[in-house]
Parts: sequence; C-alpha cells; structure tokens
Amino acid sequence: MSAQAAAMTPELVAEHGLSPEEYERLLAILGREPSITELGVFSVMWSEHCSYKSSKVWLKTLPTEGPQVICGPGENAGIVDIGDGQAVIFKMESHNHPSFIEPYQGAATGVGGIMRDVFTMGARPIANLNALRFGAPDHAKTRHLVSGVVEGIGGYGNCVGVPTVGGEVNFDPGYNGNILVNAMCVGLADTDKIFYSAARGIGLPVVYVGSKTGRDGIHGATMASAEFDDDSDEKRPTVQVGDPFTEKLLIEACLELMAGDTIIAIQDMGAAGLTSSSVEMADKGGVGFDLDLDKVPCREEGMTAYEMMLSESQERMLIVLKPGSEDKARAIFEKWELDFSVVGITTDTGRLIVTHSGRVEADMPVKMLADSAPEYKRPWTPTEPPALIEPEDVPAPNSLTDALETLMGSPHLCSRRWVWEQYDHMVMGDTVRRPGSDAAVVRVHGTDKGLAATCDVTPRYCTADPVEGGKQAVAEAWRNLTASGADPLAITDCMNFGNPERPEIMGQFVGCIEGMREAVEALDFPVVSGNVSLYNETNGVAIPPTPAIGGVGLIPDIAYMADIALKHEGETLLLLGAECGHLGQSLFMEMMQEKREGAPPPVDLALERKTGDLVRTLIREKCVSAVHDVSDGGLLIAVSEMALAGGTGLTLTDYKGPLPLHAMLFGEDQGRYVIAAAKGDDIISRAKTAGISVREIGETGGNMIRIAGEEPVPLQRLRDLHEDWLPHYMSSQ
Amino acid sequence: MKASVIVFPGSNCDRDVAVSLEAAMGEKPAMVWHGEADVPASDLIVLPGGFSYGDYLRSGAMAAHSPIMRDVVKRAKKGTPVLGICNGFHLLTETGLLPGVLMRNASLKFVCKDVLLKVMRNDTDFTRSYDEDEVIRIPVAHHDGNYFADGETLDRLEGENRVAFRYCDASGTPSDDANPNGSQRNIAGIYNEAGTVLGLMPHPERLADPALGGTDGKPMFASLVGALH
Amino acid sequence: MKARIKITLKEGVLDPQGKAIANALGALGFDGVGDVRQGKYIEVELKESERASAEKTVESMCKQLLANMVIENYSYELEDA
Amino acid sequence: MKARIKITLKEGVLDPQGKAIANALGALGFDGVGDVRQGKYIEVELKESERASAEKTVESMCKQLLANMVIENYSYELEDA
Ligand SMILES: Nc1ncnc2c1ncn2[C@@H]1O[C@H](COP(=O)(O)OP(=O)(O)O)[C@@H](O)[C@H]1O
Ligand SMILES: [Mg+2]
Repeated sequence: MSAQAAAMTPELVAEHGLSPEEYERLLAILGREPSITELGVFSVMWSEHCSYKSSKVWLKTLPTEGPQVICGPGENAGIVDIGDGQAVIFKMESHNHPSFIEPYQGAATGVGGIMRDVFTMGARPIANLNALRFGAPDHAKTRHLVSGVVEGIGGYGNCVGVPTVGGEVNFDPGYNGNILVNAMCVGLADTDKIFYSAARGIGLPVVYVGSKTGRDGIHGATMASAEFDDDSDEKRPTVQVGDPFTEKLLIEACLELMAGDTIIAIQDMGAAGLTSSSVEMADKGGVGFDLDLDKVPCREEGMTAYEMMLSESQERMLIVLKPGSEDKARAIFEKWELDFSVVGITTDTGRLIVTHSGRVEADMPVKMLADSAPEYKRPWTPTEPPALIEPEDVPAPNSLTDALETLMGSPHLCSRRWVWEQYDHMVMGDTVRRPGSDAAVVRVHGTDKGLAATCDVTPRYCTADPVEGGKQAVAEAWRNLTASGADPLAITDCMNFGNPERPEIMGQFVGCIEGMREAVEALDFPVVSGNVSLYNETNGVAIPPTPAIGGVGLIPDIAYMADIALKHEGETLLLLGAECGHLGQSLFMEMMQEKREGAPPPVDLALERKTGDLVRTLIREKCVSAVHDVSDGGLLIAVSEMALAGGTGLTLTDYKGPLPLHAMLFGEDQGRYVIAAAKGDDIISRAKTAGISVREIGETGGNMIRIAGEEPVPLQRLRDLHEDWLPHYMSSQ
Repeated sequence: MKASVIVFPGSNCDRDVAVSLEAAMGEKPAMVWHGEADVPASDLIVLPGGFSYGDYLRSGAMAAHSPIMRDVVKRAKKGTPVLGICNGFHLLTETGLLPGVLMRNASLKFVCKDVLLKVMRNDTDFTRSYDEDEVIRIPVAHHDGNYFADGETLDRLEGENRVAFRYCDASGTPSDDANPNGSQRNIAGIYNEAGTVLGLMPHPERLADPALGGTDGKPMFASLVGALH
Repeated sequence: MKARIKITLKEGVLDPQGKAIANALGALGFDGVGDVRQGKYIEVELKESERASAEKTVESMCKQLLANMVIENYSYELEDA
Repeated sequence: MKARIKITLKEGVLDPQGKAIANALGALGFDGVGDVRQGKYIEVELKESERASAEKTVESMCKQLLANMVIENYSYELEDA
C-alpha cells in the first residue's frame, strides 16, 4: 500500500475493517478526510483486537480486586503482591491466527510477545506456559500444526532462557479450522521497581529500542480480528518472524536500564506496533506525541509512514525517558547491540503528530484515538443447558480395565511428555516442580518461596453449558494450585471464541464470563489480566467456547508443597469431595460411547473452597505424601496418574456405595482430590468435622492397578499406553 | 579459589552455574563480559550454557570469535582448567580446544530431560569426587548435542582416555536407548589431552541442589573446589 | 540425477540469522559487508533420469516439504548423474 | 558485489537433517530418492567491486566464520551488483 493516491473509497475503508458507521465516526472526529496513514492508525486502534469493542462491557463485570492485587487489567500485565517487597506479574495472550498460518513463527512470536508484556513492567520473566488446542488427530493438518507450534514455542523460549514449565493440550474437531495457541508468561519484580506506560510530562524524549522495523505483519491486528475463509492463504505475507536472540538482549538491556532511575514510562510494541504503543502511552499520560519517522530504524528501504506506523515487527519497545538521560540509556542498549533512537517528544497538544520526510502524515487527537473506539453490546442468546444425565443411564463398559487402558492411551489423556521435553523447563535453576504434576512450581530466586502456575479450561463443558464451563475453568485452576500446596493468588484469562456478531456465540461469551465471575468471587481469585480472541471461525464454523484460565499461586515455603506421585507402599488413599458419578460430557462417554451428551458436572463453589482449604492445610501440616485433583477422566484416571508418576501401584477398596461402579470410577464430579497419607483416620475425622465428604478408596503398593473383581493392570503396560500415544502419532505420517 | 564465568550475548545458564559455583566455593565467581580482552586471574574458567548469538549459523560459532576467547584459549593452553557446559562445549570445539563438532540431534528435536551418565574417569580436577564408572543422573537441554568426529579422532580420544562421560543405562552400559541425541559412541563429554579442559553437553549445575530433584551434579563443583582451592 | 536446491527467505521477511552473521563479520573486521541472508542448500539424489519429470518431482518436493512457502522461496538446478 | 556461498558437509560426515528429509520424502510418497544432504546457502552483499579482492575476502569469511572446516566445505560465486 502506498502513501500516495489515497483517495478514500468505500472499498479502502472496508479493507481496513471499518464499518460505514465507524468511518462516519472517524470523519466526525477528524473533521476532514483522513490520510491513508490516519485511516490505518484508526483501523488498528478500533480493531476488535486493540479496542475490545465487543467484549469490554462484559469484561468489566469480572472481579479484579483483592488485597493482594497491585494492578489489575488495563496495564500490560497484572501485578500481585507476594510479600517481602516482591510481586508476580503475569498475563496470557492468544496467537491463534498467526499460528494456524505459520505454526512455528506464529507460536514463537506469541511467546515473544507475551514476555514483552511482562518485562516491560519491570519483571524478569521466570516461567512460561502454553495452552494449545488442535483439531482432531486424524485431520490432515493437525500433525503439522502440533509439530510446528511445539517447536516454535520451544525455539523461542529455550533460546531466551526462560523455562517453559506447563500448559495444556487438547485435540478436538472443533479446532480443525482454527487452532488456539495461548501463551502465558510469569515474571518477578520488586514492588518498588514496577514500570507503567503512562507518559506523564511534557518535552520528554520518546525512545525506540530493539529491532529494526520491517514490513512485518502489517495489518496483523485487523487480521487477528477477522474470520478465516478459504482464501486466508492470501494473507500469508504478513507473517512475522521472531528473533529470540534479540529478545534475550532486549530483556537484559531493559532490566539494566530499569535498575537505574531514568524511565518515565515504557511499553512494548505489540499488535499495531508503534501506533498502539504511542497512543496508549500518550493517552495514559494525558499528553501528545510528536513522532519523527525519519528517526525510526528501518530494516527495509522506502518504508512509508503507513507501513512504519502499522508494522508489527517483533522485539521492539518504546520508552519515555527523563530528559538528559538519553546518553546513559543509549550506552546500555549499544552494549547489548540493540538499536536505540530518539524518535519523538511528548507535547502538551494532546495530539499524535507523525511526520515523515518533512511531511505531516498524521495529526490526530490522542484521547479520541484511545477512547472513542466503538463499544458494542451485541445481541446475545444464552445457550440452553442440556439435561443432567443419571449415572444409570450411561451403559457400563464390558471391562473397567479395558476402559481405563483406552482412556489413558487416548489423545485426551495421554502423557504430554513429548511436548514438554522439547521445552527447556529447567533453565534459571529454580524449577522445583517440573511439568507432569497439577501445577508447575518455580522457586522465587534466592528465597524459599515458590510460585505455582497452571493453565486450565474444559472446552467441552463450556460448549454444553457456558456458565458451568466458565465456573469450572476457574475452579480447576484454583484446584490445581491448591493440590500443589499453593495459596491461589489470581488469574489471567484468554477468551477464545467465534464470531461475536452471531448472537449464539456472543451468548457463549456472556455465559462463560458469568460463570467465571461467580467462581472468581466465591474463591477470591481475581482476574488481573487477560486477552480476548474473537472471530475464531472458518466458513461459519466456530471453535468451542474456550476461556483459558492461567492461575498463579504462592507457596510460602517450598519445603511444604505437594505433587501427584505415590511414593510409599502401604499408604491410605483418600478421596475428598462429593461423589455423584456424573458422566455427562465425560471423557468416558466420549471414548466409550463416542458421544457428548448431557450437562457438564456442576461446580459447587462453597464446597470447592472448603475442600481445597482443607487440602492445603493438610499439605502445610505434612499430613499427606501425594495429592492430585480429580479432573478429566475421573477418579480411576487420577489414581492411575498418581501411580505412574511415582512408580507405585495401588489396590482400590471393594466399592460398597450407591453408584454404578463405572460412574464411581469415571464420573467427572468436580471439587475432588485424591490424597495419599500414612495415617488416614485423623484426616477422615477432620474432613467429616468440616462437612466434607471423604472416603477411603484404597491402599498404595505393588506395581499394578488392582480393582476388585477385575484383572489387575500392570503399571508398565499402562505407562506404555500412556507415554506412547503422542510420540507414535507424531512420528507416523 | 577464584572462578570466572564468561557471559556472551545469549548466554542463559550463566547465573545457574554461578549459583552452583558459589554454593561450592563459598564465594561468587567473577562474571566476565565477552567483550573484555582479559579474563581476571582465575583458577577456573567456565563457559556457560545458553544460546550465544542465538545459536545462529552454528552453535558457538560467533561467540568463539568474541574478544575474550583469545585470552581463554591462551590460558587453557597454559593449563588453567576450563569447563564448557552445553553451549560452552560448542565453543570449545569451535575454538579447537576440543576436537569434533556437535551436530543437530538425531531426532532433530530439542531435548530437555534427565539422562544417565557414566563417569569414565575420576582422576581429573573435575571428577575426583565421583567414583570411577559411577552412574549419575544429570539433565540435558539442547538442540545440537550430537557429538561427531571422524573415526581416527574417536579412536584417539578413547585411546588417550579422554572420554569424560558417556550416556548409559542404569547398569552403566552405553546403549542407543540411553543416547538422547545420536552422539557417536555415546559421548557426552570429552577432555583435552592434559585433562584440564572439559566440554560436556549435560548440565551438572541443574542438579546440584536437592530442591531441584537431585544432587548428582554437585560432586563436579566439589571436585573443582577440592582440586583448585 | 541430482537436484541442487536453494531455499531462501522471501524478501521482506526478517532473517535473524543473516543479521547476526552480518554483525559477526563486522566484528571480525570485514568492512563493507551489507545485507546477509541465510538460506538452506539441499542436494537430493533422484533415480529419475528424465529431466521434465524430475523437474516436476523437485517442484512438488519443494512445495510440500523442503520450503515453507509462507516465508520461503526455492530455486533449483538439475544435474545429470 | 554479491557473494552466493554454499556450505556443504564433507563426505563421510553424518547429516541428521539430510537423513530426516530423505525419510520424510519417502513417507510423502516420493520414490527413488537417494541420498539427501543439507547445507547452508548464504548471500553476502559486499561493497568490494574488484573481483580478485572480493574472492579473497569471501574465502577468509568462509574459513574464519561461515564454515566449520572440520566438517564443512564451501564454494561460492560472485555476482556484480
Ligand atoms: N503444552 C504444554 N506445555 C507444557 N506442559 C504441558 C503442556 N500440556 C500439558 N502439560 C503438562 O502436562 C501435565 C498434565 O496436563 P493436564 O492433564 O492438562 O493437567 P491437569 O489435568 O492437572 O490440568 C501438566 O503438568 C501440564 O503442565
Ligand atoms: Mg490437575
């Protein structure tokens, strides 16, 4: 696109993703026709991706406060106090569309982008996680996408030297045409060294640092807000390539600069690069920016103002410095072999004025650019929740142990080792709980504190009943943190949905938010950051509603944490939490009956909290030697995972309860934990006193899973099934 | 004992190894920027893991030309012990202090996991605190760890007893299954002729603290402190 | 027949490796180094003896596997064995 | 002047990438694929305008940095800008 010949035609406006009404609004704001650069700037600022125009009204309903919260949504990432003058800073973000088009680079740049959101606030990134959803294993593109995405995440995170410690992987035909790549980063900062993006002050130098600007991803932000069609291949040249080496240098250089006292404001250049970073910084600071694009370091020749303002080249930051500190700052960036250029100055005009080759290419009111984005309360229709299915109505399998083997060796429940062994999950020397447990734990460097982190959502529950699904996602994150011994602190979210202009999709969004809100409130687990990715549709087929939750918790002393591995023979296995044998939307039903029916398991938030609080107390008192929450696949899967993790078998007690055996073993009732303890009696009485259902379910020992009346299953066989599926799938053609 | 850890652009295990060194020595090592001309007086020089220059072109190729490396090579030749871990091993081969090269893993994938190693010699400054033929568990994390040298070089390395560690199974037998990257003859680490320069792919600094799940890396640092204090 | 295939990044696509090599060459004292771009060079031995059909084969190898057409271009030469 | 440099593995040096490509091509149904070798292709823009001195420059770039002479060979072409 060239800067000349910019006659504003309806086609040009439509190409920029603006509706005719939105264009009218733009004309009213400017009081004249925009230049092409101005049109580009408005189009990205008003894109769904940057403006949250369809989601904002609903996101506002989420609780975001708590005594631990230092900074909630609205900044680059959320900030939570962890005591001793330290804070954890974290956020999750989607890179769905780019990863579908070019899985390696799409996923890699997703990781890079989320890390910048975290270190721009003064935090050293200390852990990365990733929540991945792929299409059905037998879909033609799935293998290629899995391979590229995993390699891209590893390629970036490994090189930067931040451990990738956790995440989740789903396969579901609902993602055949739109995969989801949600990357999360957790960082650590001192509370007196946190940096924000408000550029307060007039006459301050605006500095560009990092990589040079190229024609990468121009219109990425509008692409991320558009539906796919079969011509999406055409949009390919906008793919951005990540440079993790430069990111590593950028982290070190920024942190070195931050250690001094020269920064007024700092902001990464994410989606819509120079445009959104300068508008946000100017708007938050209540100032104007004069930008001289001749000073922008460019990688390619002949770049226009339009291209420079919209480029999404990676590994770049914008900094507003205290006047006079330019030389000090420049020396740091030059030491790290990064570009450094003063590209502008803050002004009292309240306008973003962009000049290039002596011409004013854009002159727009900052406030209007930032605040005037349309906000839609789009029509929505709620999803009708399906009826509950009684345990008796789901047929029993021919053999319980066959069902166990089928589930453990299925794409849904098989080991993700193939994924995380491609990630350096140990660099930085503080990964005290590696992938494979409920939450990963990284030690706070130089202390005994630990930060636990997890990613969770069960999309099939959200599809059936968005409200219960939204609740469940938050509750499961809380549970995974609890099961590792952490005090859950707060969450970030990544709301992945279809086209919000369709009322039923908007209804899914509204429902999930409603459920999340209830859970967040009941569990005191506020939302401190997040991201929305809409229009995940291809040819009118939307993805399952997927509100991915990233949870972070604090372990005051890592001597008191738990993991899932059964370590000792002769211990008692206890189940905490109510058993209802809920098989609706279960993996048992999906794998054994090949259908998804009924309501998902409901979440009782009051019980959830009570049960979790007891589990955490038991861990702190060292009363338990292993803990695992019961999630996908139900109780038998949970205990099998515990057995495999520790290499210790178990025998389940002969069941005398009211439920059909298969419903007891495979039901996905929520709010439950399995614990292993040397002395069970005391725990049983404590649970009863607290009003929590508890049952002794078996004993540890041997090298098999034994269920009364069934052929025992050797651990080795189960391990082979569990470990082999993914590597085998990935190596076949 | 004084140790220096050389920091290159893209090094990312520099802090990790400094932590292990400090725990063993009771004193922080010097962190030396690659752009310096001289290494400060040191009893030990460590080239840490990471992705110097992004591992672009070839792992270690660009860092091998860093100004500091001239001095490192000089001192290594004069007998100062040099420990190169992972990317540091790449650097040692690129500078010619150690023979051979580390190629892309046979799986073509990055691999991060614990592996078992057989300690081939316990008579060097690096390994005195191990038993000979001891099997230890240490993590690897690399994309390019597939040790290659021509047959003659390999025979010479073995003949001169310069293989430091081999990937092996629990009984100490080097097997294909135990080899995480396709290295020839299951070689995980080698010495120079004098036994004063050690390059290895596994990361002893990653399992030198019980909180991290093991301490089999600790004796290497203890050996160095014992020999060099 | 032997195919000698060059895979190069499309114009405008960032080449972090090339950039790093250019810097390293500068640091080594090579003056006057401009842009550096790194690509792949692949040699494939083919049983095929007919040029036209070999061309077709190589084209589709490149498109299907060797080049990532989203960001890379390919070119090749054929040489009789 | 532009140098087009090919870096290839010496004979006898194992090539895991080449081997993987050969396997993948086979799996994709390409028959008659023999040996596959992967190398690097590097383009360097040089200010140099004299061929003889450009040759010298490129030679020493390859020896010093671009190729690892233990396992790799290089060859190149020069092209006037
Ligand atoms: N994409 C991934 N990256 C890293 N680790 C992963 C990924 N997917 C799954 N894991 C790890 O595998 C283990 C099992 O995952 P999952 O079944 O989702 O756990 P849970 O049911 O407790 O949420 C966890 O430790 C998780 O962090
Ligand atoms: Mg769990």
